[in-house]
Amino acid sequence: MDAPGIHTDSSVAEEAGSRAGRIDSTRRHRTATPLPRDVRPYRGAPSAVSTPASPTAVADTVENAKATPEKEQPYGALGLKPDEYAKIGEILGRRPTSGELAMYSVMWSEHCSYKSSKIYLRQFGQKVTPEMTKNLMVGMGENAGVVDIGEGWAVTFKVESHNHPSYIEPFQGAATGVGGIVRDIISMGARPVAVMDQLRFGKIDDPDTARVVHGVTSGISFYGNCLGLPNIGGETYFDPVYQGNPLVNALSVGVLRHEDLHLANATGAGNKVVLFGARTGGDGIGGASILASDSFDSTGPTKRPAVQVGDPFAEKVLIECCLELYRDDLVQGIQDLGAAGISCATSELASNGDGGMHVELSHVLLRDPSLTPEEILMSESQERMMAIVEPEKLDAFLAVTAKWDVETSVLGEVTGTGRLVIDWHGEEIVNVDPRTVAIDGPVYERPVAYPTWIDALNADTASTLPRPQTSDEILSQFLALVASPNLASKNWITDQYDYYVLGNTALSFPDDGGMIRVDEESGLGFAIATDANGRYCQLDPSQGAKLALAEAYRNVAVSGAVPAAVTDCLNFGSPENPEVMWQFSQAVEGLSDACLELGIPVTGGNVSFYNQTGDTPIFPTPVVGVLGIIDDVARRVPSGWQDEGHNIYLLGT
Amino acid sequence: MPTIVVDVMPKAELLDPQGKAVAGALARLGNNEITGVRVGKRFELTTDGPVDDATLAEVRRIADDLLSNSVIENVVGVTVVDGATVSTEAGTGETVAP
Amino acid sequence: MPTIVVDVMPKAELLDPQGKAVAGALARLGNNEITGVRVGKRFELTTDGPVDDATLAEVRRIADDLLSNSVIENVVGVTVVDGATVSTEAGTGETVAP
Amino acid sequence: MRIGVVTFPGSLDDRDALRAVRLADAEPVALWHGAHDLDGVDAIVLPGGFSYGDYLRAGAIAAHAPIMAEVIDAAGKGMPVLGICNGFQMLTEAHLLPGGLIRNDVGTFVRRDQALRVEQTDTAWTNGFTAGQEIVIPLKNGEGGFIASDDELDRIEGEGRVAFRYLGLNPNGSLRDIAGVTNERGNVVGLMPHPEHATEIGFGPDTADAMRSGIDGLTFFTSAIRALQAV
Ligand SMILES: Nc1ncnc2c1ncn2[C@@H]1O[C@H](COP(=O)(O)OP(=O)(O)O)[C@@H](O)[C@H]1O
Repeated sequence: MDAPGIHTDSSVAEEAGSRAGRIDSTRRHRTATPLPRDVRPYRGAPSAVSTPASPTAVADTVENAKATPEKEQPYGALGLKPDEYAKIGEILGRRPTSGELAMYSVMWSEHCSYKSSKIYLRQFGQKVTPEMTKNLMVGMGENAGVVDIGEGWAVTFKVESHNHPSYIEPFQGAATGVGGIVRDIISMGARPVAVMDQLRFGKIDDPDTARVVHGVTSGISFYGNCLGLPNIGGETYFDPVYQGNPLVNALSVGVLRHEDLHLANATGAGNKVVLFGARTGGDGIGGASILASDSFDSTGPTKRPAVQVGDPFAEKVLIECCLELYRDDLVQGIQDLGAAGISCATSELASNGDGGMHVELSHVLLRDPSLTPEEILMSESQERMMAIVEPEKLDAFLAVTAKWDVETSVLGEVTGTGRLVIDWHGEEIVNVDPRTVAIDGPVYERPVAYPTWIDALNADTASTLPRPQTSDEILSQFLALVASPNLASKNWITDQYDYYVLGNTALSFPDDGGMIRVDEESGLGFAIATDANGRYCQLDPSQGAKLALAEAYRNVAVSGAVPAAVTDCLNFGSPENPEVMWQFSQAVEGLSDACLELGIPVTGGNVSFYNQTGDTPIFPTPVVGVLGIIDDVARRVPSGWQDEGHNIYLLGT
Repeated sequence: MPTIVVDVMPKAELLDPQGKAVAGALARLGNNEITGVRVGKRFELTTDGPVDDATLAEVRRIADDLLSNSVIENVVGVTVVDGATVSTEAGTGETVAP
Repeated sequence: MPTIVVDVMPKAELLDPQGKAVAGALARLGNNEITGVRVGKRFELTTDGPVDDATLAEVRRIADDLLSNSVIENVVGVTVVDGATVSTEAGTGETVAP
Repeated sequence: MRIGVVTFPGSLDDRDALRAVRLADAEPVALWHGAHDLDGVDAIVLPGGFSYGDYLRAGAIAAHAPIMAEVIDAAGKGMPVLGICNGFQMLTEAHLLPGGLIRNDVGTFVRRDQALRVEQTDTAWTNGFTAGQEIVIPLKNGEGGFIASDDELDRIEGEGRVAFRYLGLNPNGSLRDIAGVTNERGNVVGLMPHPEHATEIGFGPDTADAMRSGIDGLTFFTSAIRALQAV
């Protein structure tokens, strides 16, 4: 993909709304399934030989699609526009099978295809100088950018949103947000070494805020602490504009030796396609099941959960397992499974490679044996990875996953055909050019309109406000400020986060940025800070984005590190609202200009659209993270006063 | 003193990491008869007075609103146990509910 | 497919901060009928085959050795639930155990 | 002197414990939970983390790991064994140490720099401290509430088996402010706070002198070396 990074929110309101109906054409009807259904035994020893999924579902094969061109397909319910559906038919020269339709619909969704943001995001790649990119080992477009920090070390980092799931089920939503971003980092070949979280909630005294705040913070605490990743900073703001749409962004940083770099591509015909990690369940199918709750009764088809439950233990084991696979050089290409699950992993791996891929979907190990092939393709079950493995290394690969009790199944192989072919019990249900799924999706130039209200908003300045006249008034204003939730101490959150684990944390809260030692001998390390002020951006999205970058840059610089690279998470309202699209275009232009001016490149990030309550969009909230390099963390500069007798200087204007 | 027992289980269609961990441990310990494990919560609520229909209705409300999270859990039982203590070993073959 | 339910509760004489927290929340929500709350665990174990006495003996052993820690907890029930499903709401007044 | 650190699936502070052993000038030896021997080590650390996710009870599933049979056996023969946080939980689950650990009374995970009083210096892991010495080491746990029956508490107090007590603030509701205990013989010690995170200047708890400069935890490891040398 040429947009930065990969997936946006795994549940986006637009998709959720319209994709509620799932692929009914192939769903076999079941009577109410007895409880508990999740009885697939978890056996300590993983099997290379997969447990075949139930073969009773009648698949919509390619043959069948050719034979029944007139068949009506629920593309609208899957979020595809009529012209997008027509385009798929054109690409394939026939109607898509239901499995193909599932894949195109998730991969062409806003959150996977960046169809509304792509034309703007290009600026991040264009407004660069050779000097800016000389230390970039991997730039935009991969799972995360990779920066050479010297001494043979590299750092990879990225911030991503999990906003909508965190509103529906705050604890699990936030927890799986951390899990998702950490898998992006692992898939680059890196050891994750830190996380951060950027949070925005509604009014602090709204009755629903406590549910969201405590759920989100304990979810982050639970998942991050259990993974053993120090949390080294973040942001917490309260504003009524986020009431029905809190922002939960999570950032992760990983470190690797240069030679350990791994990319998401499937090359070399005959190499094996291997799925490992948690079993596949019916979780968050296409991110759409949230609004499918009307079918959640015991007489209808099997329930499909609206939320995903995270298993940080499974992910911790997956991290160690992956690092051992890298160490022993057993992986040729690797991709994490996030939004769009197997659809995304197979089509991206195949498109980034040099050939094609042939997969037998019934080899996927299932948590819920009643899943249909389309559901397996769309499932967003957490804690899974897909690797490309040379056949002669397969046994060694399986030995490592067995050591870590990680279940593994071989799904198929890389081919030289240039096609992504997926079978279901031997019958071909998908046969596509993977690039048409993963790369050449639709691109929109959405209408843009200058918000008419913005001039009045800007004209309404603080200069018109009354000034305090008496000392009592000054005192009460001071007290009001001190008591305001946005200025008050955030210890009640950060005290739940472990920053000691791994033993390399040189700075963390309440410092302006976090800092991690990378090399225990030399003291080489990195600093990182993130910032965004939605209120500034509401007044002027371009200036606001620049200010966010400038603040994060300063926070890194004052720690003693040299700013080197940028990641961002662009949280906005609906792209179908021309005023929001204007805000977005302004913010990206401002941010990319400011990056050029400061001389640091954007290496990756994430776009989250459709953040709004009813028709009211959130403030434009481009969270900007800056990463800096420091030769020796012993020379860090903390934010607090260190010793008596030091002089205090105020710099700047 | 009557005790009201409220049983809450994770929804069947969701991943239950706790159950998975216990099932894995059982397998490693050599048991291969148990094929699935799910772990939920058991609340024992005690009242001073007698338990009537109003009390039970109130407990059902509490079970739904406070003791369980309807997004990920089901209340699978609200039961009155006479006597102050629940036996340390229940008889086999008893059916909790119809 | 039979389900074996194992119930584990914190020992009565020991601290149960979770129960205390729930009781506190109930009081704050205006309920003053519930005077005590204790929070334990409910395990649902499924087997492929039929449950006989040997299975139950084995489950009791598992319950004592792994599912509970005898220093701080008691196994308060090992029950076979016939049929595959536990009702989503148990009848009132049903007694789990003598 | 070879000190082993056991890694279980879900162990998190194992690498930190290995580093601490090295900083104390002993030879760190990584051990694997599935192993059936102890690789000839002289002492053992069960590190912090969330073994098996702590999904059943903290430390419960790890306490049944193959290597634990060896650890229990060696502990019985007097080998120094230190359980830190999750390791402490495993030692109580394995009944090598008394009491149990339950969810913090505050309901949340707690991370803080914690003041402790060393109550018992006659153990393999505390002989380098002076009786009543006050130390600061990081604490970070969700299930750190130490509980036992009143009789049991009286008994272990009477036998001098309370090794550490929380000072100032009791972070998790532990009965009688107990932060760590020892077995009768003094070779097996467990505590919730993390000594391995107070062994390197720049990465430990804050002290009055400078940020992140506390290294009180180092004495745990040097104590073990001393205990082993004395044998
Ligand atoms: N959600 C959070 N997660 C982690 N750290 C946070 C979070 N919110 C705030 N922090 C940290 O707390 C400290 C104080 O935050 P804040 O009050 O916003 O101060 P500042 O305005 O200096 O950023 C900072 O170090 C910040 O990184």
